[in-house]
Amino acid sequence: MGKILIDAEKCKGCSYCVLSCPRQLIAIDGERINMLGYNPARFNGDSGEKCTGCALCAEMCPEVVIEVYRDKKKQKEKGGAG
Amino acid sequence: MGKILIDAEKCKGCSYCVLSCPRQLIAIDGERINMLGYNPARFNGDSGEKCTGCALCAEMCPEVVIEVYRDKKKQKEKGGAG
Amino acid sequence: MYYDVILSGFGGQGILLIGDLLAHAAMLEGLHVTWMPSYGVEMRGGAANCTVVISSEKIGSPITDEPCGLIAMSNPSLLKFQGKVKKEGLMVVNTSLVDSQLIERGDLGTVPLPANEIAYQEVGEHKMANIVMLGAFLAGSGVVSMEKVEETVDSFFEGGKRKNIPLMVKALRRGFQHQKEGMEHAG
Amino acid sequence: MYYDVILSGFGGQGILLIGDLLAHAAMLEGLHVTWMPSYGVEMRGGAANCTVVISSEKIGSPITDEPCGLIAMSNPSLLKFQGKVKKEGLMVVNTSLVDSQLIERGDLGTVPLPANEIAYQEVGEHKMANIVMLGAFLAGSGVVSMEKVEETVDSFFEGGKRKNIPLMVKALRRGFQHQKEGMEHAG
Amino acid sequence: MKLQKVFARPASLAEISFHFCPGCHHGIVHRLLGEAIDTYGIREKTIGVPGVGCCVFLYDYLDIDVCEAPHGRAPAVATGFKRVLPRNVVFTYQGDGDLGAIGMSEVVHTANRGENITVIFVNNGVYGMTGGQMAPTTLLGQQTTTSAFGRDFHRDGYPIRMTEMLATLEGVAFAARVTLHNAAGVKKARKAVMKAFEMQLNNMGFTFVEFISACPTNWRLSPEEATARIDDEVLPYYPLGIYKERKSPDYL
Amino acid sequence: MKLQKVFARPASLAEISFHFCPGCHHGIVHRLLGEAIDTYGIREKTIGVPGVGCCVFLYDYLDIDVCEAPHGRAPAVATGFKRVLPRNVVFTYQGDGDLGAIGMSEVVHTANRGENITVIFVNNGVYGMTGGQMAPTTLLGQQTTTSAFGRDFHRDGYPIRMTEMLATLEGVAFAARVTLHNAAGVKKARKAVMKAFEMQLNNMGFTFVEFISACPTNWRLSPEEATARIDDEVLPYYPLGIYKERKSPDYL
Amino acid sequence: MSERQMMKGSVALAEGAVAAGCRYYFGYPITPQNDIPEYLSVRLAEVDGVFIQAESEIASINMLLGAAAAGARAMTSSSGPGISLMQEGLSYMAGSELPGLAVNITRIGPGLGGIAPSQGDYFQATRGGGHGDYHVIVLAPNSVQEMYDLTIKAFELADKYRNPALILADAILGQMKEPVLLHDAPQRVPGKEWALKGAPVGLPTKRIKSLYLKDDEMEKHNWHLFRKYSQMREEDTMVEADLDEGMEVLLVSFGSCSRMVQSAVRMARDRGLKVGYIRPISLFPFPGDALREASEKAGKVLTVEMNTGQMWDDVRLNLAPGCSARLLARPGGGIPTPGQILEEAEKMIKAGDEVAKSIC
Amino acid sequence: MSERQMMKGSVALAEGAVAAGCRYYFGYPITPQNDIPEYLSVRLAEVDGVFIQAESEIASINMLLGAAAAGARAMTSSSGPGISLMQEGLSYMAGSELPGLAVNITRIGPGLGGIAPSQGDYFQATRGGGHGDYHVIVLAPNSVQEMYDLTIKAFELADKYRNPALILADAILGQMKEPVLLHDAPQRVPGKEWALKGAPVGLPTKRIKSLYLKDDEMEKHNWHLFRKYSQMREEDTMVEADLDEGMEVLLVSFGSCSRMVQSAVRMARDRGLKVGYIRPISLFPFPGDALREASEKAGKVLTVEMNTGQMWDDVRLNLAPGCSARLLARPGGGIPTPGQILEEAEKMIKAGDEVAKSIC
Ligand SMILES: Cc1ncc(C[n+]2csc(CCOP(=O)(O)OP(=O)(O)O)c2C)c(N)n1
Ligand SMILES: Cc1ncc(C[n+]2csc(CCOP(=O)(O)OP(=O)(O)O)c2C)c(N)n1
Ligand code: SF4
Ligand code: SF4
Ligand code: SF4
Ligand code: SF4
Ligand code: SF4
Ligand code: SF4
Ligand SMILES: [Mg+2]
Ligand SMILES: [Mg+2]
Repeated sequence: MGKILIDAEKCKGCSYCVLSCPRQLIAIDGERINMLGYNPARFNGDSGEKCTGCALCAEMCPEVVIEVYRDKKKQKEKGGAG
Repeated sequence: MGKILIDAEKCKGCSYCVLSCPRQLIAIDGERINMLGYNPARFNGDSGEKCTGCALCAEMCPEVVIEVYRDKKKQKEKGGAG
Repeated sequence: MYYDVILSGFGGQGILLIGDLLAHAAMLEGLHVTWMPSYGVEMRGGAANCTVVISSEKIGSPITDEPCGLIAMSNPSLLKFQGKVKKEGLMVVNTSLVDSQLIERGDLGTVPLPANEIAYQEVGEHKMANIVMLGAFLAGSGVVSMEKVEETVDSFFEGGKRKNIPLMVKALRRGFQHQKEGMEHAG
Repeated sequence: MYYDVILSGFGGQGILLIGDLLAHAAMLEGLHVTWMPSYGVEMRGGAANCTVVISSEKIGSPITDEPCGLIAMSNPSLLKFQGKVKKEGLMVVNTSLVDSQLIERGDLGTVPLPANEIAYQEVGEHKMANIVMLGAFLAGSGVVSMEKVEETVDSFFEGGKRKNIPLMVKALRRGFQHQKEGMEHAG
Repeated sequence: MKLQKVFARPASLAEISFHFCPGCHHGIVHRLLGEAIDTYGIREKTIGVPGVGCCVFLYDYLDIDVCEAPHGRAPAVATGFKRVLPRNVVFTYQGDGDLGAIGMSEVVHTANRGENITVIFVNNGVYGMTGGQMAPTTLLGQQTTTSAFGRDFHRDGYPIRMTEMLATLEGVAFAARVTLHNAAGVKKARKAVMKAFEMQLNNMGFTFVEFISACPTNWRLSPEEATARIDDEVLPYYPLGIYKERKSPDYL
Repeated sequence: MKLQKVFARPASLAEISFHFCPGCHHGIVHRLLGEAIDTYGIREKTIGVPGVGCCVFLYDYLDIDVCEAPHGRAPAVATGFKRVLPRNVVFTYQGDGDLGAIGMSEVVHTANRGENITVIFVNNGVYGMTGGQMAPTTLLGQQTTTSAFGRDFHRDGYPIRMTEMLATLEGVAFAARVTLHNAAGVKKARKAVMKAFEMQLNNMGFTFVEFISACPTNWRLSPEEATARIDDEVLPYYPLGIYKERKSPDYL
Repeated sequence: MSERQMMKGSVALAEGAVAAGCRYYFGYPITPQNDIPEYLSVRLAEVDGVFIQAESEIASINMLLGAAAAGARAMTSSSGPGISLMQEGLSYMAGSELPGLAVNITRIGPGLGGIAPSQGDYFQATRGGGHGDYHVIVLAPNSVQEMYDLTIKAFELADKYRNPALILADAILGQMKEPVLLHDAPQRVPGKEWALKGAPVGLPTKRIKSLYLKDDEMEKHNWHLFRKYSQMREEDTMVEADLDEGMEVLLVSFGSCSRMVQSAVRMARDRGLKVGYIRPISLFPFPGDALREASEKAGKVLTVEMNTGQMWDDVRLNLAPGCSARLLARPGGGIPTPGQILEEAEKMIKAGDEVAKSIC
Repeated sequence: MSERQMMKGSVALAEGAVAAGCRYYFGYPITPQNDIPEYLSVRLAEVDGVFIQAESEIASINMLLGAAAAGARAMTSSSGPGISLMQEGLSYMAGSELPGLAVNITRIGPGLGGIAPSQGDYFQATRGGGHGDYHVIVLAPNSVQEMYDLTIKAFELADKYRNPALILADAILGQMKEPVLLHDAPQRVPGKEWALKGAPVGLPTKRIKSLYLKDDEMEKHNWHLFRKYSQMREEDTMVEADLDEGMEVLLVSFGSCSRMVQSAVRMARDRGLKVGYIRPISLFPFPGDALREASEKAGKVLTVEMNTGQMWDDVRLNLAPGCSARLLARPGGGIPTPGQILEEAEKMIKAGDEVAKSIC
């Protein structure tokens, strides 16, 4: 019902998104080093339907590099900036 | 039982002593002008026995120009600087 | 034409006001003029004095070491300034408040003026002593005409204070007259 | 004798430390020496570099526009400094982190040194890449003797950090040897 | 299933990377400001006055008019703006060194004047930008580069609770402390920012939001450890909540 | 009947007349300080740090070591003294302009540090020395030379209650507001001064006494009218009392 | 308004500000300049302006910074110690290129000093008492009329150069009354496209700042400021001169002190002495060329100051080669009397040509 | 202690303070001088001293004032904007005749500027950025060793004259490391009978103040201070010179900039050019006599500064008559390279004798 896009090149690997996702759909990618010199976060939820689009990860991202997409009908519940 | 001495030459005539004496023993001397250019306060209690030496007048004197004398036996009640 | 005068006394005697009136009148005469109060310390009370310089030319220094005239309304001010007055200058002393024995300068055209008594008895308002002094000064110095000063008094005050104008004019004139008489007497 | 070298890379790579060790060793050699870090902006992260000047005479400028040597441990630092190195100067480049294709100066005695691999594989500790680089620089420049640097390493660290000394000496020597070999190879 | 974008960078937040360290909460505060500006549609009339600290580059990130203030003086600068442009929205953005130490007098008096501005106060318990020295808000016992043996009240005094202190002043319309270390906290923080701007738009007077924030770099902790420290050590001393609100729509 | 002197000038108060205006309460504060110094026998180790205001000539009146401080900075200067001479008694003496306006930061931080000094704060609601301008403590509606139409909170903010605000700080050991406009008030004021000095002697930390005082000259009232105004207008806004006391011997 | 009025210097200055379109005052009381805020607290209300009594001089200067950045003509005023506290803010204003007016009705320093007239703040005013390479435009009136006129001028120059300006005067000029002619037509405040007022849709947002971190940016910025100061020196020095054909000595002084010098000049000429007089009105930019020319003609220069010798530096830096120079200095509230000045001038006329750098 | 140690300039300065018996530090963080407080926060604890991180620079300088008045050797340190905020306090200290040390590890100004090396605070330091007639003793090290030595010297001079002293250095000197030789014997702090410590029974109580209100008192006090400054000029100027027989140009510079000049001198001599070099170490008192003599020999003088020309005033005020002078200035973090300096020096050697006051 939802998904997120992480701009991995601008991610600083702080792991706040990892910590805040209630479904554990995000992980730090230890293999990759981005232009800024950090191991970026990676969204692991693409395959399944697990991501609710709750945007808790995005709320916590200090670099504001997570975009959240959600099923249209659920959208109204969400306040904030969308 | 008590009396006060006012150093009238240094008095500024503010009348605080006048206002604070419970026995109305002090007055501003409208006739006299002292060196500083003020009408000083005058103690009117010398004749009688009215002054209790309570020192309320002295407490209030901003110029610290009132000395208070009191009957010895009453002295202990008084705190302060004596 | 150049004239400078020190006006001095206690705070509250209206010294600065008569300096102001004098300066204003000089301006109305079309003369150059400066009015300079003493810059006191940052505290209350004490002495008050000001210097007025009047000239037909542009004025340099607004203060003076050797004034042509002195108006003295207290003992300390007399003591402080009488030694400085120019030879044969003018000294107007309010003997209601100043000890006549302190007057030492014999060379000056000094008229002892009991300004408080004059104000009280002849003008009917003891607060006008300063104006009496100014009137006397005008008579003695001739630096500004009586008319201009009266004109000034009339234009200077607004509102409620205007009711005192007639008394002020009276005070000015009484002072003027006393001085004139005193000088004739002395002359 | 005069030698100046710029050591540069990312913050956290131990650039300032190897500059410090080099400067310290030069002092122990009885030489004049200055160590000058770059004064960064008031913020975190980013580049780190320092300049070490070693001389038998009193040193004037502690910074340099045209260094005799360069130690480069990141792409940006190579790009920033390689153009400045003196003709026929020395350049030690950590090719584990720097793109070899960026090396443009053919006139320099440059040995591409995979310092991270050397540190990991030959020293057994990947954090020693900076020390490997220093060893290589010593071999290339000859500006301070290996003994003095080893002496420095021994006197520099206190407490818990002393346990790394043997590894450091090993790293120094491995770097030294690689550079020597590389240069012979090239020569 | 048609997915729609429900969360993205606010329009008034420029498309460049912050200079902040990994895990620094300053980024979240910037975003919340961008959201509030977008929500109220006030980009055209908002003026930001950052203090000096890690927030000093605010002008690079928020696409609004920005004026630099000397360290600690942002509330005075903002006062100058607001008195000239009473219909604009003016906010300051200050660290705990900036606001709680050198800028104490300015913020107290601006609050007391009831100046109709919003003060954004980022309390990370250290002087971030200058390398982690002790701040007025540093906790007792906390080690910093100038309190190597831990903050000691005999020498260094006590951590100041700015929100509580300012809330005692008549001029303050709104004073709240929020946190950024978890998503629930961030949501409340957003509401506080919105409220403060709304009250400014309604001319209600001085509004103040304190953000409990992490400075992982100078705490010498990973972002994850920093998050834990906020729960364990920081919040017990700095309780969250609204300390003053002139009218009280219950929203937190 | 043998009469004995029961009240006289304290020994540490010099035998010269104050420069204060008639009815100014600064004189009473000076006397109370002299009494406290005499009572505790600490003339030899007391250092006074007056701010700038009508109290600036403290050095002429109290026979103790005195150091002038720049306007508002007495608490910082006193801190310097106290850190060098921890066994001496150090007090500042400040007006409401000095302490509440320009010196806000210094007094808040000195209090917050729990600096073991005593601050004597004379609140007369105006800038006395400079001619009666509005002070941070001026009451709403009060006319001064810079608030000719009366203090208006939209422009000028609210009167600050310093004692209440400082009492919120952990570092403060004692904070009290007393008055001088009647003899009962003066007696309580004396006790507060004694208490503050005693606590300093016992190393209990920052002690603060605020004195509600009259400035008849700049209030443009006679001393008698000024006395009445304190009862009618000043005390309702500035309630008397002990706002903080680390241990609580009930003495007021 | 077109009649002469007796007016205090401080009030004339305040009226000048109002005439210049200044509608914002931020300040903290200090003697001897309280007439300015006291007067403006009422006067600004009449013209819908804003008067704020700030909590300190630091707040004052930074409120001024904000108001200036918002595009308003605004001012503050203080005296010695308060002006010292404004140095950081003035440096920021110069660095951020913000116009605005600060008035210093000086006291005696250093420290708390006293409130008598003094010129001890000349260095602070002209050298920039704050940090960094900058200058403040400094104008020094010597009459009540100039307190009015130069205040208007200061606002104009501040806007022309986007640089703070300062009026340097003292207790004499602040407290004395003289007849003043007020202008009939109040000034139009220029539009300031650089000011921050919020950015209308479609227009870029703006920044006002003094922080430049990238390589060379700050050096460029410093040279940019330097060029402005050079331009000021070329276009906007102000000087009053009263030179005498064949003058034997040139008297230099500024501000209230020049009034004593003017009296001395009159006395000297009455005695048949040939003396010239020159008065820098703009202390920064300093009218060096005018001084150089005048000093060339006179050969001898007597500087008179109410301090221990501060403008003295600028005078010596701008003398024609070979001139001899002397300083008559009276600090700490001492006022050189016309008699004293005359005496020194006579001494110089009699003396030889040697460079006499002595301080009397 | 008698071995050479590699040490940062800021740390050497801090060690110098400790060696001088300074046991009290009051300061507020600011880049690029944070090494000083950070180091002293630990070091002073070792010697039973007191380190206080003040809430501001204003509090710092006033804590210093109090500690100095209590008779202690004490210090503060900061950079540009913070030093600007201390100007009122420094003026009070000078006015109250209190010794103490302030350190300025400069940034670029005006405003927030940047933290690269710069010498833009020369005017502020040497002219007294605060109000009134006063000066601060200013010493300008150019090596890490001098960061140590001159700090000790600054405390000595401050006590000798009862006047605040200032060390003027920059990011280069603060951050660089060089070998330093620390003194073996720490200094004895002199007794100060004027200090306030409470008055023992029988002895009169004391006052420390700068307020003088009675007639003439303040003028007398100002002349008293002036005499101290004159005495400093006579007894305590410090200068380093490396003159060359028959030199054709004299290079003048101070602080870190002089290191570049030293390199240029070496380069020039390598090329057979005859150049001299002189470095004022005490910026106030300025070593005018030494400069005059040296400039007389050289005839041409090239001043090199990392600002737009500030010491340039003092140089021109102290040249031998007829010298030609030129300024090589780089403000805003620009550092004149030895090559640039050499080029300018060569130009001057080739040029004629005309006074070339141009700024390059
Ligand atoms: C007058 C002045 N003093 C000191 C500084 C140095 N300085 C810059 S930022 C800062 C403190 C930063 O701490 P804080 O305000 O808590 O912000 P943070 O970086 O932690 O977000 C200091 C002391 C300065 N720029 N100006
Ligand atoms: C830096 C500075 N700013 C301003 C002043 C002027 N000044 C002297 S005393 C004073 C205020 C006096 O008021 P307060 O502190 O309330 O004392 P009071 O005279 O009323 O007892 C002011 C503003 C100063 N001396 N120094
Ligand atoms: S939107 Fe919610 S569920 Fe989806 S990744 Fe983010 S936190 Fe996890
Ligand atoms: S929160 Fe943002 S910056 Fe941090 S790891 Fe996740 S995507 Fe990266
Ligand atoms: S001591 Fe008491 S009774 Fe006697 S005069 Fe004074 S107030 Fe009155
Ligand atoms: S209280 Fe003191 S000063 Fe006032 S009238 Fe009485 S004696 Fe005089
Ligand atoms: S230093 Fe601290 S506050 Fe500054 S950017 Fe880094 S984490 Fe954030
Ligand atoms: S002005 Fe006010 S505070 Fe000052 S002495 Fe007079 S009455 Fe007291
Ligand atoms: Mg912080
Ligand atoms: Mg007051």
